[in-house]
Amino acid sequence: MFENIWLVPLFPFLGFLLNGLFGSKFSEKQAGIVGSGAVILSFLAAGAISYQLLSLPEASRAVTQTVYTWIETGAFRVDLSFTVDALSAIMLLVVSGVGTLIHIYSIGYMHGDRGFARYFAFLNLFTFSMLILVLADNFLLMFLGWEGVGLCSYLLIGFWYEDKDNAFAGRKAFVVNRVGDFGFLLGICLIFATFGTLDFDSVFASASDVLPPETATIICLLLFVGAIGKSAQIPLYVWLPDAMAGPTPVSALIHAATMVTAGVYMVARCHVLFLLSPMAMNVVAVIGLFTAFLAATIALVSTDIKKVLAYSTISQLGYMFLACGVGAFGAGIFHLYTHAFFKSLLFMSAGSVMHALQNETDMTKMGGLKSKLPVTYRVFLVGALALSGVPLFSGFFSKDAILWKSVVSPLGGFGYWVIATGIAGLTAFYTFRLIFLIFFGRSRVQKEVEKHIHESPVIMTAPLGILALFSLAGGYVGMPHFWDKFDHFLQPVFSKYIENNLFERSEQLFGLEFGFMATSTLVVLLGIGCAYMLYVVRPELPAELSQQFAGLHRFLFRKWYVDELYDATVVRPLAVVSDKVLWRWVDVKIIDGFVNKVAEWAGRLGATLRLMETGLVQNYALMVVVGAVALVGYFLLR
Amino acid sequence: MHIPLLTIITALPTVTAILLVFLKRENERAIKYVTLLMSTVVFLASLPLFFTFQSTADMQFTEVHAWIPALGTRYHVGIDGISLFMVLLTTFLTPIVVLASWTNISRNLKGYMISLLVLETGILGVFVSLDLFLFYVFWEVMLIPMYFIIGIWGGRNRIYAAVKFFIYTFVGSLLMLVAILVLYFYHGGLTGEYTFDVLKLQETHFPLGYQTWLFLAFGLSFAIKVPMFPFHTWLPDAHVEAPTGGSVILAGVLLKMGAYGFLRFCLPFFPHAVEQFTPLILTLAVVGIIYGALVAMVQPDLKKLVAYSSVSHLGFVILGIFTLNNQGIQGGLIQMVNHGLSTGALFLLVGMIYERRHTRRIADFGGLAKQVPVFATFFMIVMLSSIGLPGLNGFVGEYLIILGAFLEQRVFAIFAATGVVWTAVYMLLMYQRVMFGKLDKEENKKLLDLSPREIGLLVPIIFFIIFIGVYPNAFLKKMEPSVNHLIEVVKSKTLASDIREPSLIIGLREE
Amino acid sequence: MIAALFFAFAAVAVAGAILMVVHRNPVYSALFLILTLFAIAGLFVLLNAPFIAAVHVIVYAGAIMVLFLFVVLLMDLEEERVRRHRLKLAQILGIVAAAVLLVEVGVFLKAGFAGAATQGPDGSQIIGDTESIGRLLFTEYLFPFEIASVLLLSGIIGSVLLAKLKLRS
Amino acid sequence: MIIPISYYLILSGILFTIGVVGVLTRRNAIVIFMSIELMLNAVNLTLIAFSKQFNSLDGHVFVFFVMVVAAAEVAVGLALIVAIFRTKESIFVDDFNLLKW
Repeated sequence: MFENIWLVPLFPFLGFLLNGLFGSKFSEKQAGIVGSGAVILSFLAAGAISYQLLSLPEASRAVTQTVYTWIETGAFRVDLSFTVDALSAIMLLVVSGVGTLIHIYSIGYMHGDRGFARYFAFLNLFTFSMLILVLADNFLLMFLGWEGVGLCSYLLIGFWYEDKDNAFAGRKAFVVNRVGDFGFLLGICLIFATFGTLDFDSVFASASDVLPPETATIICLLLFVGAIGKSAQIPLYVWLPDAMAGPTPVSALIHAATMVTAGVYMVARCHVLFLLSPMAMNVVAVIGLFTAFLAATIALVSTDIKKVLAYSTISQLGYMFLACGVGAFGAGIFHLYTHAFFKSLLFMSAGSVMHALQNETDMTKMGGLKSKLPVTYRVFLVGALALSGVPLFSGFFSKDAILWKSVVSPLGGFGYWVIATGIAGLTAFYTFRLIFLIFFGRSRVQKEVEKHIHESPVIMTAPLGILALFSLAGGYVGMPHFWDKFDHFLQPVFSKYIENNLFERSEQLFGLEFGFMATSTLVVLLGIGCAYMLYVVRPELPAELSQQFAGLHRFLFRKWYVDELYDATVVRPLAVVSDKVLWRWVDVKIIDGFVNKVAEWAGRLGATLRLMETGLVQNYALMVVVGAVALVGYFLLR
Repeated sequence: MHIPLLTIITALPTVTAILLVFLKRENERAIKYVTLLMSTVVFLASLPLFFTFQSTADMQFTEVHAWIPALGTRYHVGIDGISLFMVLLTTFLTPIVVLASWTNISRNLKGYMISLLVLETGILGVFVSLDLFLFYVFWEVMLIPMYFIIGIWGGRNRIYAAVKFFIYTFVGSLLMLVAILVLYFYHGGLTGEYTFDVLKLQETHFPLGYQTWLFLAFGLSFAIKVPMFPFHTWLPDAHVEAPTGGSVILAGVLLKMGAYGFLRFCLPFFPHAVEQFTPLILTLAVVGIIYGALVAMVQPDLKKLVAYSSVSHLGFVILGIFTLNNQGIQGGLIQMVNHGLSTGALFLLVGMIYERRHTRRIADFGGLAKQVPVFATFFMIVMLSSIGLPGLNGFVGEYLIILGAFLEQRVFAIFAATGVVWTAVYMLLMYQRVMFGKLDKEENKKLLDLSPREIGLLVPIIFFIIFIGVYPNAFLKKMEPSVNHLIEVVKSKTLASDIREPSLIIGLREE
Repeated sequence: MIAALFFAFAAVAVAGAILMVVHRNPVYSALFLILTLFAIAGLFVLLNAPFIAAVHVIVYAGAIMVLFLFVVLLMDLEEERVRRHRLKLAQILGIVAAAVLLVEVGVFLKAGFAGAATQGPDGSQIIGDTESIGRLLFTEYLFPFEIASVLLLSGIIGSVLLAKLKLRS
Repeated sequence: MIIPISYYLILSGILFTIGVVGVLTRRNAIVIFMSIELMLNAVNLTLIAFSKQFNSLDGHVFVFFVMVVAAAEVAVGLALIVAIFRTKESIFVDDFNLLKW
């Protein structure tokens, strides 16, 4: 199967071509089958490859396949080649697996939409790009996938392009991502300038020998700029909440489970470089932590169901970066893996709620839906418990792994743990705020909408059920000490090129770990309790509180005024400078003005000289004579 | 038997033009079909150039005939990896332009087609000439039909634009003529052989003082043609006023002549001057990249926007060329082809919408994606190519250029790399305002989607946009030996320290 | 003797020329010009060019100037009035320029002849009589001679055509 | 006494200058024309003088041709003047500025 790695991305690409070229002639059913079928085939291929990978000895679990040489000129050579190791295998399975479920769910969700085939074409193109990103064996090919997913994100956010806001959100996502890509691109250049190659294997193998620490820091920071853009970290996170304008399955697939985690994947992939630069690691950890905090605070007050989930995603991505930043790449990937399940579950159940309420996203217009949407309620609850990190759900294990490693790592510290645990409390609070506002209390649904409330069809609930199962049980592969399969599986990847003994000590501290775990669990339960108090027991209290702390509330509600800040400092000045200064002044007035002035003066000179042409023959004769005089004079005086 | 392929493809358009003279002006159908047929034949005739081109640095398909022996000028043509793709791009775009002018030339179609064909000869001649005199002749020949195309078939302000275009270019080319003569006499005085042959002149070492001035004279001419900031202001006017076909040829091929001139003449002739001026030119290139993009961002007119985007893209080309390393120049060459394809296609698309709607103001559109989805799709692909999305052609060129610059001068690479952001900003903004949103203007609700003819002329371009993005090596491999040879020549001449004294030349003294 | 003749002819030529230019009546101008032409013919004789002198008198004084007089009389012109266009400045400038030109030529000549002999090379002074010039014209200069006849022919045709032209007023 | 050639040349220069003055100052086209003839004659004088100086007959032939041209020129020129006079009723050159711009 290893010589057929290329099949994995090929299937979605074929699906894209079919739906893209002939979609207008397909019925919904055909388009849906083509779209979903392509991803299922891809999932099966990925499964087969991963299974085969397991059969190899641990040390040699990395296979590379080169398809052809993409760009080659001079010393620069980039192949179109794929590599599968434990890390990419996990990513492959997550992408194609969750992707499959979301494709199937979409058949129900997008039913009746005008652009049904277009939707599936884009979704397939996304899957293709994401698989390329994950499979890439060099930085440039990864960048191809990286940009490809960005494009699909743009296309899908603006899928309902007739609404201006959607189109704007799509553009914002693309442009902000491009800012990140700017860094990524330069990082790639610097890597080539340093190593003379872009192949992962060659770069990582020689990194610890040839890479000076300062260069390592610069490379890592540049790469991390790319990750910041893609994974919506401070200061480039602003696009993700707006990206919720896209169809909900898109939010689940792209903006929760897969694309936004590409940054984490990239940092994990480049762990060799990052480990060589403690400073870059610190930057990653601090930015991750701060982002997690900021996003969680905003999620506390937002009333839009999808926005809350979006901020929660940003916050969870922050956790993942925190893990990477303290050197616990395995934990980061583990959280990525569990997060993919429970967050896409949450998004899609939110989609199910919206589906029932005619695309209402405002939580103030929901409530009491528990009995009307029983299946959705249950799976939502599972997702919420997993997200909050309630013990025995998948999120618990991954979050706990991060919390624990952030305190024991030499790169981490107790401060990290405190803040991260606090954020866990906030997470629990806003997650259950969601649950209580949507499913509990009395109904605030508008009358005419209320009549049509109905549970979603099986084609939507079935994927939800499967995801719920994984959210519930998916974490057990990473149970610390008892059944630590996940970390074990990834271990060869993270110790292949560089010795990573940051956590040797922590293996012995079982008791301490349990203590920290218990504490964080208490904090989580406290958060849930608060939410219960505020939104079930005394539902009038939140309004009072928000009035009491009006300034703080507004500050959070307006998302720390970051959008406004960018608008005032970057967007607007740029537009004004470009328009008023560069174009109308420099271009038109100065440069072109100069050109036209030259032409004008030439014209004036001509008009003046024209006066010499009197038409009188004697004047011409006089000029001849004067000319002769001058000529003779010149030769005389020379 | 030796077939004079280059002469055939260069002369055939003009022969066709002469043929057209004998057709009745009213017989537009015949005129169109003859032009289309013959320009396609020229393209097909140029394909063997690609397939039988050997990947070496030598000039190939050369032909040498005596022309004016007394002056030492010869009819010497030939191509290497640098000019090969310029020739192909020209022959490829011309039939497309003919097809694009199928319905939108309302008066004197015959004259238009004749101008177009003569223009093709002029451009091809510029790219294949290996004799400076011949080169200069073609350089001027191409100016005249372009002047007519803008001045006769252009928009409202066409005379101003045409004259501006002509004078701008002419100022540059006169300086170049003087420089050519200096080269000629210097070389003649040095070796006793008075010749305009590029390959022979290339062997000569010029003293530094000369190089500076000659470089400036050549460089100004090419900089205007490219156009480099701040010599670009003729471009928006010319583009806005020119008919669609004119814009496509102008953007697609004509602008490349400047960059080509830098590669073919400035670099190998005046390496010391190049060394001396590189910081300045790189700065101008980067300024052009950013400036062009920012100004494009605020343009209310689609064609102007694309015109300014050309300034930005060609900044990349110049940046690549003056990195003087393999990746940079290769990237620059590929980017020249890319720009020809993507900007050419953008002008075609703008022309199509203009033909339907008779406006190019962005504000007059909105929500078109719903009404004309096929158009929107093509527009999207072309736009993405222009943005430099990996997997499409634009990325290959841009990335190689940035990489090349990064290996030489990091600062320039960093500023140039911001171009990826700016391009996305203005292109997406334009796309959003034209295609997305509500379809709220009555006139736009009656728009027809692309006709089979229009799709047919876009598909070949799209094919190459994707092909170059996915498998650029097919092109890069053909260019590489010539590029390496060029770099070698420049480097070896720069290292050679014996710059001969300038006293050998008559009538021209050092400052 | 020759010197006296030279100065006499020269004086007459210059005086005639000046009077021709300044006289208001074109008839007088023409007559003074004829006088000048005769004086020049005399100079030609002094310069060993009897043939040219004769042709000069016949063609210029005889034919050309008669033509002039005919035209002047034909038109019956009044004398020049005050100029309609203010060309005083141009006139003065013209005179000044002409004077400067004369001075320049003088200086030029002086410089040119400063070291040169005032006399031609020794040996027999050739005489431009009818025979020698005729020989030259019909041998070495045969082709230009024939062309000259074509020129005269075209001159005749041209003037006849102009004279017969129906002009719109 | 033998007259030096320079005397002839100076005389020729004087006559030529007078002719120039005539061309530049008079307004009657016929008189201008006559002045031109004077200039031609001045040149003829030079040619003959040089001919003597260099002991060659070529100058004589040249003068002969100048006369031929002058004759033709006068014929056509006068015809033109007459034609102009017939249309414009004037032969004063400052009445004609058809060449203006």
